[in-house]
Amino acid sequence: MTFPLFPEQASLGAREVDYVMLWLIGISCFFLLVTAGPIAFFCFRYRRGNQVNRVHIRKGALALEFTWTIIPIFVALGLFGLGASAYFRQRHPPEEAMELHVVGKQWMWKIQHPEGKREINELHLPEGVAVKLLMTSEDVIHSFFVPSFRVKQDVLPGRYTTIWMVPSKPGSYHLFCAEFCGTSHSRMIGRVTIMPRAEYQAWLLTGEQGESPVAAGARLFRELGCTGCHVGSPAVHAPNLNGLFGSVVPLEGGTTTLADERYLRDSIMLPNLQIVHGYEALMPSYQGKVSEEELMAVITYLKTLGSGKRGERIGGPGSAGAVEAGGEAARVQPLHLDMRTPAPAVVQPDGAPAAGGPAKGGTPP
Amino acid sequence: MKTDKRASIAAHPSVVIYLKVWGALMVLLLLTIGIAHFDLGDWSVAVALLIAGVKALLILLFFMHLRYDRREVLVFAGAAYLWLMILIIGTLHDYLSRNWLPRL
Amino acid sequence: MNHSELTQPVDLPARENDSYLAKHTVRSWLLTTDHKRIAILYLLSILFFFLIAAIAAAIIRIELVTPQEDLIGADMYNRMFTLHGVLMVWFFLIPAAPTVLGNFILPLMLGARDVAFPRLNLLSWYLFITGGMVSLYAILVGGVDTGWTFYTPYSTTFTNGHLVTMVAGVFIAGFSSILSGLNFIITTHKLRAPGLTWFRLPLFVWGLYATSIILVLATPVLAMVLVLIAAERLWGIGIFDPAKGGDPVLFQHLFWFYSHPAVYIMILPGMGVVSELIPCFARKRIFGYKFVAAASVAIAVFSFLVWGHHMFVSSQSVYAGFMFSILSYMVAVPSAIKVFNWTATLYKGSISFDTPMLYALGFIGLFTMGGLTGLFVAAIAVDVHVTDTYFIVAHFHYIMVGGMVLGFMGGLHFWWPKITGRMYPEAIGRLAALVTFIGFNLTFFPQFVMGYLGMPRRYQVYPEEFQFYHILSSAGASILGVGYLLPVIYFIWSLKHGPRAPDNPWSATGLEWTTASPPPVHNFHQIPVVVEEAYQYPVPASPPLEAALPGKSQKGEPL
Amino acid sequence: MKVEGQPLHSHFETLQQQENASTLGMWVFIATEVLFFGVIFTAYVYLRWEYPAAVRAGSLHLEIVLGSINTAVLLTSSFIMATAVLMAEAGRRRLASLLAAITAAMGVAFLVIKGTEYSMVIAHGFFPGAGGGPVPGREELFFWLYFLMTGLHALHVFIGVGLLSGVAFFLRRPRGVSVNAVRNIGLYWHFVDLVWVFLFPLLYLASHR
Repeated sequence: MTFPLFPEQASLGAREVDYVMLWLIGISCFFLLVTAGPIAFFCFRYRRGNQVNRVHIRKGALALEFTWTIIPIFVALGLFGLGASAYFRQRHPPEEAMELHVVGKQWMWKIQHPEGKREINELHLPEGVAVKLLMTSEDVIHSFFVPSFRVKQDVLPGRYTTIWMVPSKPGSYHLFCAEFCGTSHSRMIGRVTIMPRAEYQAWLLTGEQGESPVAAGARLFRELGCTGCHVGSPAVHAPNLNGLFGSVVPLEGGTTTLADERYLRDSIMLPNLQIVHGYEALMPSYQGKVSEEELMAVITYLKTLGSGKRGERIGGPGSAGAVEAGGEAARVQPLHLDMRTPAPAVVQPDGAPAAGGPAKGGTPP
Repeated sequence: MKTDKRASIAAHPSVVIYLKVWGALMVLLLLTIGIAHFDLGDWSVAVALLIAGVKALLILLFFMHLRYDRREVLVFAGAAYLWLMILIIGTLHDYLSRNWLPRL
Repeated sequence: MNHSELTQPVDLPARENDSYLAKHTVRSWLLTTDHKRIAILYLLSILFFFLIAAIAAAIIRIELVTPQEDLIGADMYNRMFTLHGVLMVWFFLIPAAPTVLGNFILPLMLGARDVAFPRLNLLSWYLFITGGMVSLYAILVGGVDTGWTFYTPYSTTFTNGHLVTMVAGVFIAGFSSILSGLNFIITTHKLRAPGLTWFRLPLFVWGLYATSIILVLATPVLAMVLVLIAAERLWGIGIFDPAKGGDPVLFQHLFWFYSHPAVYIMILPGMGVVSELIPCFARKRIFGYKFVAAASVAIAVFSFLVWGHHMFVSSQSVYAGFMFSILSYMVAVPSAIKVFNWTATLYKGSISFDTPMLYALGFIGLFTMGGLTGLFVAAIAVDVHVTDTYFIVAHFHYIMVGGMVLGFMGGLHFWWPKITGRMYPEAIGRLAALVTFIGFNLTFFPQFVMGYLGMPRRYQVYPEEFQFYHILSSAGASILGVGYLLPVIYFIWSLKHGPRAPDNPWSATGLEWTTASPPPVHNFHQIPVVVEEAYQYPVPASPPLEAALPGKSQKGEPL
Repeated sequence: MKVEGQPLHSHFETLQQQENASTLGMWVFIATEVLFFGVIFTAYVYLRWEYPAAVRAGSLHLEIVLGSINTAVLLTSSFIMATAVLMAEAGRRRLASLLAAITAAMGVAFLVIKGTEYSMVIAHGFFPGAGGGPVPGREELFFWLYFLMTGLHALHVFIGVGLLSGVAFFLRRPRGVSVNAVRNIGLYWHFVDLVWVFLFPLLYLASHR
């Protein structure tokens, strides 16, 4: 019966977190030594009745107080730096990571692969491939937690949250729900299985082939009647959706917003919430007509629309040409392995949005 | 017992001062309503709160005797609004900085 | 009692009938405005709630011995840990030290006859009892299964528990905290004895003052958040419901704005007690008085800036995470300063290991462990891994049980002679302290290891590999249970059979030791005048003098 | 040692110390009220940041005229209350009682105007649960906040009116109420007015007319 102190390191990120953890354990042992040590010694040496020299001239102790205020401050800043830098890398998925969709529902995880395969409480991943999970919840707040990846992220209803990792060690690991979500919170668990890439490709072909999200998105795009207005019909005046994702959309009233997953979701479910500049509020709301999975499929399909160049809007009257996004998202080589240097896809934060007024919506971290 | 050095009875407001303060408050009220008719975009909130702040200060200093009371009362009153600012700014700075991440 | 009886000085201090415990009519207890009697009323009521919450903890620990569900059902398990959380936080940890030790000792330490607003003090107790009864009713008719944090949207739309009744109970009890905090602030400002300037105040008073600042400024926010949850659950207003434009994270912001300062409400009085015990039992002046006092107030103020570290994984923005992480590290520095100053106080002291001193040393050890693991969870990368796991459960139990409960027990033992006029049995007291220390560590240290291995919080059914740690923890819990029971037994025993306590059994400094034990109804026959610094323990001149001191600590005559 | 209308409690040494203590205590209570209202203001700030359009649209439906009159009523009542406290301190208890009664009357006037305003807003169909407005939920949330904020404030005005009428009645009797209590109730009334000073622009003037 082995007693591991650390769970297995099944992803590249896990090593970094354990590195920070070791630093913290070291510094804590140092501080414990600096306090418990002297206390034990003083208690032994200066116990009452022990004949020992107790003459103590009370001189000012400002220097001592100063040292044990400044040193903890610097140690604290160092620890902050360690923790924050690892966290910052953890929250920046590379551009071309393989995107899976996760929907948390009361007491189960529904996962869909880009190739269409669906799983419940099971997650099969290829080894060495950067994977990004786009997650939402159908009811309460859950939290996607894989101890071996040292990764956890709350899954909120009505919003998209993402995590990413690079699985590195084949094997089978735990998947937990970490945010209390009701009666069977402790049964909302699953297995994450990491397989070598070849084995993963073979696994994809076994079992029933689900429709890939992009194909399902295209199908729904037609069935729900989106093509009626958005595909260049002269009769209806609707914004062009090519290259929409990632661009900055000018809104009614002079403000602009970033077209990310949340904007796409809000535009489908609550079209009158943010009306594009130069258009009327004609679009019907699809609230309740579209399930979370179908919504994710349509959004994935919308992302593939457009001429493949990000940040540049074609057409769309009155949008005064493409409003250049904060920074051009450079291309990145497909399978990025080394976590140490973040993928060049990392763009400086947009900072102030392109046009005046507060940019709202925008991608959740 | 602890002697209170600065008796608060010495500098005492009079009805005349109160009348002037009341007049100022009425003028500021009219100003607030007037300003609302112009569209200053995002600045309309800032201006409205500024005027409300001035009105609040007038009430606090004169009607609530802060100007004539001992310093510790001033600290207690100030602390309340400082903590309110901590609550509002602490919550808002999370919503403000949610869009600063580069696009996924 | 009318005024004439008070003003002329009472000449001969008749010991027996003069004590505040003299009258025993029901009316004298239930309508008392004497801060000492209200402290005892609070002591009995918090013990009652502590008992219920401890039973819930025992049931949870027994259930967790096996990885599958056998003792109680999943829903009952959720209600158990919610009950344990709500009752412990709002009906034991937050009220205990301020209202029991604070109410009794603060006026005595300040040389005052009572708190600033005695009737408000009694109202505070009645609000506490009413809130307690409403919460108890909510538990008896079915309880709540959302956890003590009431996270939305589960608490507002999906739970079928009696949330609104429980929230109403906590709402009422919140006002009891506000009134106590208000009372202590005004008493400290206005009712100090002549000559007792701010920097001559005992450090327990500083600790209470800092606690009262938090009590007064944080609890109203909790009250309003609870109103918002109840409103959302009853009328569906949608401020926390994403479908209607609300945001569950907004609830978490407002809830933790109160709940993090609340954990400092729990620990600051404990720190104050330790700052009293260490100098007394080491016979040495506190090291760096001004720094320890300033650290208390600094903790109180800083504690309001750091609440976001509870929400690193709740889709809070990355930059807000950085801001809260830095501020969380800064709030740890004053606590470190306090621990260093206690350590320095022991240097060249004459240390005797009476029961209060054992609890104080236990406090320093366990609070340092809890504080250091606080550094772990402030580093965002590690917190992402350990939040909502047993690492967090162990961290806050080290602070709450290792810190607050040990501090409270130390204070209770230290002032027991003053409160009841009786001495507790010393030998069994030390035994209980050791049993509590051992039981506590065996219960909660394995949870650190289990937490980092990934054992999630609030799980009734868990994977087999964690069972070993759960068995250790449950074994420790039973020892801890014994550690808690022993003091209750020998305190009750000491009421009848304990030896009579002299006015100053520990020959400690502080105005509370200058009056009789138990003190007369109006605390002091003449209001004392303070002329010197706090903790004037005489500097031991040279070794030969030490020899004259009797070995045992039971010194009758003051040093 | 009883001063006229001012019993000295047993544990205070001087009357001055007791008055300072109660004033300080009142200010601490006002601090808790500031934070109690602060939570709802934070919720308003959140809504205004996330959905400014809904707040602007909602604000257009409010009765700005009645709101302005109410603000004027409260500011004036604050002035009269301040004068009442002045008179009580100067010992002219009957005049102070009269002024306190006027303040209470203005408080009632405020509540009446607020009642008519509520009925008009509800008559226009903009009450919570009506689901009005282009975007389901957002504007309705504005109205929930509007009713919660002004409702909580109206409750405080109602309590204030009760206290003020009590003060007006007991000031007539020689040892009815201490000057200290009048000063504290004055502080409370000014605080209630202070909250409305912030409520009015944020709710009623959120959008330009």
